[in-house]
Amino acid sequence: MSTIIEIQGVSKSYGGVVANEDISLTVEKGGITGLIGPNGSGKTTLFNSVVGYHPIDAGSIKFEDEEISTFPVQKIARRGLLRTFQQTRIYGAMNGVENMLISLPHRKMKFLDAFNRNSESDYEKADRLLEFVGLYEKRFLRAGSLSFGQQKLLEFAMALMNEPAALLLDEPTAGINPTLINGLIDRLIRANQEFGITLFIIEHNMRVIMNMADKIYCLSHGQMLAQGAPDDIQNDPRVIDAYLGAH
Amino acid sequence: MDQILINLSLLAEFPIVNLKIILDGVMIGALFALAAYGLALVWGVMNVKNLAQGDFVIAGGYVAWWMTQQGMPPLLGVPVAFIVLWGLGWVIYKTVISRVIERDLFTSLLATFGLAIMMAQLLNLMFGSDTQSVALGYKTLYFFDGLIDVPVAKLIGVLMAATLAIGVILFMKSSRMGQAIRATAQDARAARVLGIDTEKVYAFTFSLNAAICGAAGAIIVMVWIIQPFYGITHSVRAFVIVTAAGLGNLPGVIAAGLGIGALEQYGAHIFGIGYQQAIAVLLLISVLLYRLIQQRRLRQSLQ
Amino acid sequence: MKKNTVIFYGLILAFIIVAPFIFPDFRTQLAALWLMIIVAMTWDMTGGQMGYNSLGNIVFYGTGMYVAAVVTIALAYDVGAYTNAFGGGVYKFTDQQYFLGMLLGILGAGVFCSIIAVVIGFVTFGLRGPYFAIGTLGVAIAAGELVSNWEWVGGGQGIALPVYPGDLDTGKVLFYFLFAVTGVVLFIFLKWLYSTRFGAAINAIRDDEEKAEAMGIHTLRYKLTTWAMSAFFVGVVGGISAFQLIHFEPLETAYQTINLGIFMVVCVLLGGKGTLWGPIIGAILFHVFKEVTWNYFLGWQWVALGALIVVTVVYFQDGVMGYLAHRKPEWFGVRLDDKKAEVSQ
Amino acid sequence: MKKISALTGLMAGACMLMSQGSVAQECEELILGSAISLTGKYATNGIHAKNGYEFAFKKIAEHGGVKIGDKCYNFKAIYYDDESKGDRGATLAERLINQDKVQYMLGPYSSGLTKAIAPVTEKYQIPMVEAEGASRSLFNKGYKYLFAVLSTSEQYLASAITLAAEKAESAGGKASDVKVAVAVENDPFSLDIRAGVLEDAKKFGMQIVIDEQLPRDLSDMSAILTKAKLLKPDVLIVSGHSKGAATAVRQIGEQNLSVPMVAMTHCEAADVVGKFGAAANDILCSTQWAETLTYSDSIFGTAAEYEVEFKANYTEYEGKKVPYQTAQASAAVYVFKDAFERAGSLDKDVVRDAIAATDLSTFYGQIKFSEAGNNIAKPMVLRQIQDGEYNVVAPSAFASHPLNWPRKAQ
Repeated sequence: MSTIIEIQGVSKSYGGVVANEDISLTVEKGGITGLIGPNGSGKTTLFNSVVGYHPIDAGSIKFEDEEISTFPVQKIARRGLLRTFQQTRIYGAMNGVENMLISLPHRKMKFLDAFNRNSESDYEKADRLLEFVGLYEKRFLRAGSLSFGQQKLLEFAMALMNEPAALLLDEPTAGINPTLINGLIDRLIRANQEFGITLFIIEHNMRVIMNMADKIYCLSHGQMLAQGAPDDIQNDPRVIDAYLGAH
Repeated sequence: MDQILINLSLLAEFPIVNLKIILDGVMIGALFALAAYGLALVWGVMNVKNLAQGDFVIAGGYVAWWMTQQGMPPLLGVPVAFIVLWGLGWVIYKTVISRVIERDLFTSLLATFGLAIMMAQLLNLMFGSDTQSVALGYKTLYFFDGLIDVPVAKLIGVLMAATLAIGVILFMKSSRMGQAIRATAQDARAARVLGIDTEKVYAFTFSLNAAICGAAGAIIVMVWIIQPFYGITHSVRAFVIVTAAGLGNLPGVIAAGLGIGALEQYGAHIFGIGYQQAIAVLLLISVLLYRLIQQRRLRQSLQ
Repeated sequence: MKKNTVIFYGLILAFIIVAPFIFPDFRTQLAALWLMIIVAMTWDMTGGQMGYNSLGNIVFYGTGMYVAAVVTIALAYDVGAYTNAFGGGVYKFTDQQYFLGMLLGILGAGVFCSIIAVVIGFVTFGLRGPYFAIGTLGVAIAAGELVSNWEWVGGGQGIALPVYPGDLDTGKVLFYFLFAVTGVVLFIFLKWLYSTRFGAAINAIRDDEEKAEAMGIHTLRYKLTTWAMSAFFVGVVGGISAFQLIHFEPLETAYQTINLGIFMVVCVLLGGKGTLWGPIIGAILFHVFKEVTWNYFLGWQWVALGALIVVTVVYFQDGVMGYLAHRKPEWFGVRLDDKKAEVSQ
Repeated sequence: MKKISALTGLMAGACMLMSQGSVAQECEELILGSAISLTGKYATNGIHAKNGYEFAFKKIAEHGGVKIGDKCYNFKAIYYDDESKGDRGATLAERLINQDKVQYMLGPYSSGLTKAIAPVTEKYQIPMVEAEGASRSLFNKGYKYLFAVLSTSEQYLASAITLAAEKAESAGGKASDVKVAVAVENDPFSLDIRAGVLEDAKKFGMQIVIDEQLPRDLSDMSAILTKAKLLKPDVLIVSGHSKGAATAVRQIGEQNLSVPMVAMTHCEAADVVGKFGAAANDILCSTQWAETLTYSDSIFGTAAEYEVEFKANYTEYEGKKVPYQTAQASAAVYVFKDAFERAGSLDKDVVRDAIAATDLSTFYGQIKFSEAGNNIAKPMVLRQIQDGEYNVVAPSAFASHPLNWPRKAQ
């Protein structure tokens, strides 16, 4: 498998506080890569650096062999690198279907296509994906009236609608009813396998990430602590230390 | 074009004129800075962008002017305008501003725009559309063959502006209310949790802003002229200064105020005073642009 | 349902066509009402549908007026000499020059304003929220000041167009229908536009621009296109106004920032932001309010107007349509069964 | 003392009203229309003009009204507020004509507004006698229904240039050595004044050293005055309505600027003497009319009597000068009365022809219209502020006092 995201020596500090220091990692195309670490270890900062929410102090970030560390958010998104948020961001005033239709992959359309109405196949695709995440029944409700977990699922469906090459998920299971988590894991894996979307996931829940990822990176205090296959990480004393020590 | 070159060559030929321009600009800029400081205060503390700022200034000017019409000493107009505008600010806060604080920002912008229209028109109905001014009758000091003139009235105005500014700064630093205001500006919700009555803080801040503007207006009527419809120009200037200096940065506001005063005077000298207002708004746009480019570098937008 | 819609629009269209003949004395005012409706609808394109509250759209109105005037004059004479000769000399225009000038001038105004919108927008759309409002307000004020210092187009003297060559009544009917046709075309255009993906995209920008960016929507392109389309129509009505007013000057008539420039915003707020009918209803209400106060509160009308703005903004910000949407959500196709859905879950 | 005279004036007025009352009641109403600035930047002067109209209506009613054939009429006006805005003025003119069916119009205030309204009245062929629009660009369009009782604006300050040339020559210099500085507002009226000044200066071959335009919301012109200090012009021309006059007088005083001749408009309206006292000394002010002039007519009496009576009716003018804007507004109404009576008809076209043939002596001066509609019979007057008094110094036929020249910094 080839590398899709390549992070080389990235550092980022906020007014003296070092959030990321000399981080290097790679995300393999078509795989599921995990990013773990205790609270405040710099995971979300790294995500934000990748998708363009702030400039980095040093290092390089490459997506499909293109340097993206100076690009603004939308330019990166148009390359097919998408993210979801820890706090969901959906269009609360619109219903589920409308949310889905807005998420059509604009990067694959010509600008003039915007002056068309959505085609039958667009609607079908929206319905199919809503069905996929289990929101088909609620597709005509105002998205803002959905529960937090449902909103997260909707956001995930929207991301799939966008047909990204790679998807960065920031704690997809946080705030979700534990009974639904297995279903979500299943869907994430299916998304990866059926749609061929590379996943790069921040996750707190060790059990979840160990079940999915084929490679895991662990951050602590802004530095790369460990990396490897799930089993290696699980048994790495430094990781266990970091998690216990941080609490 | 020729005219511009001639004006530039005048500056080179008589270097002392530069001093005069800067001096004039700084004296006027001090008054701009006062109104701008009030704006920075309400903007920072309650996130209200007050477009009626200039109209508070003009209203203060009319209070002072009216007092002298009644035979009272002109300098008394400054404290009286301060008090009267305090009351007006409080009334406006209770009736309008308190209802737009939590709303989106455009709401406060438009609501205060409506207020600005109303105030200008009421002043027009009350005092007429003529330009008014108060002559203090003080001497003017002359330097360098009379090329530089410093009217004592302007000096007094600048001194009063400085006194007021220092007073406000000390108040914000040391008094309980000042601390409450600063706490609210940082995080209104946290301040509320800590038992600060933010509603009271807001009312106080907005009244204080109106009062500062009123005092500035009372000074302006002694050194310049006022007219009911001049408010918008003062508002634009206040926005230029605050946008340039950023919020909660009092030395910055003062510096920007003085600088913009001087820049406007230079612009008036070089391009002609017909472009004065155009220069003020072009400065605003340039400042926004500069901030925008700054933000771009941070991969952010200006909001 | 379908049939009712057809009848509804048919009746409205019929009224639009016969109105100037039923109320011949009110033709000019009806034209003014159309102007208000059109600028309100165009303002809503960016302000209501896209969430970019511009206080500077008047810049397109003023520029439209000047473009129309300059094009018409330039077809027959040297513009500089024409404006310069305000102190002497009488310029005549043939019918052909007048009507050709009108056609090219009005269309040219629209096209030119679209271009201007793209150029200005390139800069101002980097600004968000109140900064955008203040920035555009600055642009409008600056434009008026600069034009008023530009002698080639007459500077502070303003500029005068030839008077309509035909007889008076046909002239008034002509101007009424120029506005009305523009308005109807704009309505149909917007009804279509808001039903496309484009409409959904600009709504997305309004609701959460960061999310839209994160989903890869080329936001700047949408913003520029929306503003350019809005500017086209404002420019066109500016051009029509120029011919209707004959003589106009830069600061009070063309770039009337705190007049029409703010009225259009108030109309939209009054009627309801981000709806198709809101700006129209708002413009009608506003126009009636304005005419009534201008008639009965002589001297106080601006106070009343300021009060209307404050009250609308503070107490009635969702406007008529927002109020209805709140009271009768089913009229707007919103599913009411939220509660039921949650219970059944 | 003042109180008593005002009281007797009032009583006299009341008696007159009572004695005329019975006659007045039999008269029918004759409606004139006017869009006038009651709000906005021209509001003060708009109200001056409106008062002038109203005062004239009253005086004419007292003198038996307008007699057309064997009927008598009293003037009554429908006013709308144009907010000092051209497009509003044009709309209101249409409304007056279409909805209120007004057949005769009185003018608005300012050249700009008149410019906006004139195309409308022309379109509908409604005669308009205006008293406040002086721009000569109003009178080169071939308008047939527009008449102005006042002198056109390029004459306002052009006489100051002639005066400067005379003074330069009498002092042994040449007229072409005179340096002129011009600072006028960027509006039709003031730009016209500038055109007149530049034209005359060119005739004498004078050098224009400063030629700048003032912004509409002027409050500081020190940049221009500083330039004047460096370039030392012999004449400084300022025109920018009241705010221009107030700002100029204040800052000329502050900056201690000594230019031998300073001429401006709107000194009276800005009350520069009352506000700035000695700083206003020796400034030249142009005026359409002065109460010291020797004009008179049968309705208003002499210019001085007009002043006294007007003040008795409008007590808010107590202690001030009656502005010429008021006097010329009254004169415009007088022109209508005269024309109606000569026409002997209410037909607007007959009345229009009668207006065109006007040759009338009034308290405001002689009124006779050119083909183009402007008054060519009345000269502009230049007054100088001498120790707080406005004294006529030019043209020489009217001069009551000699010119103080050169002006010293006060």
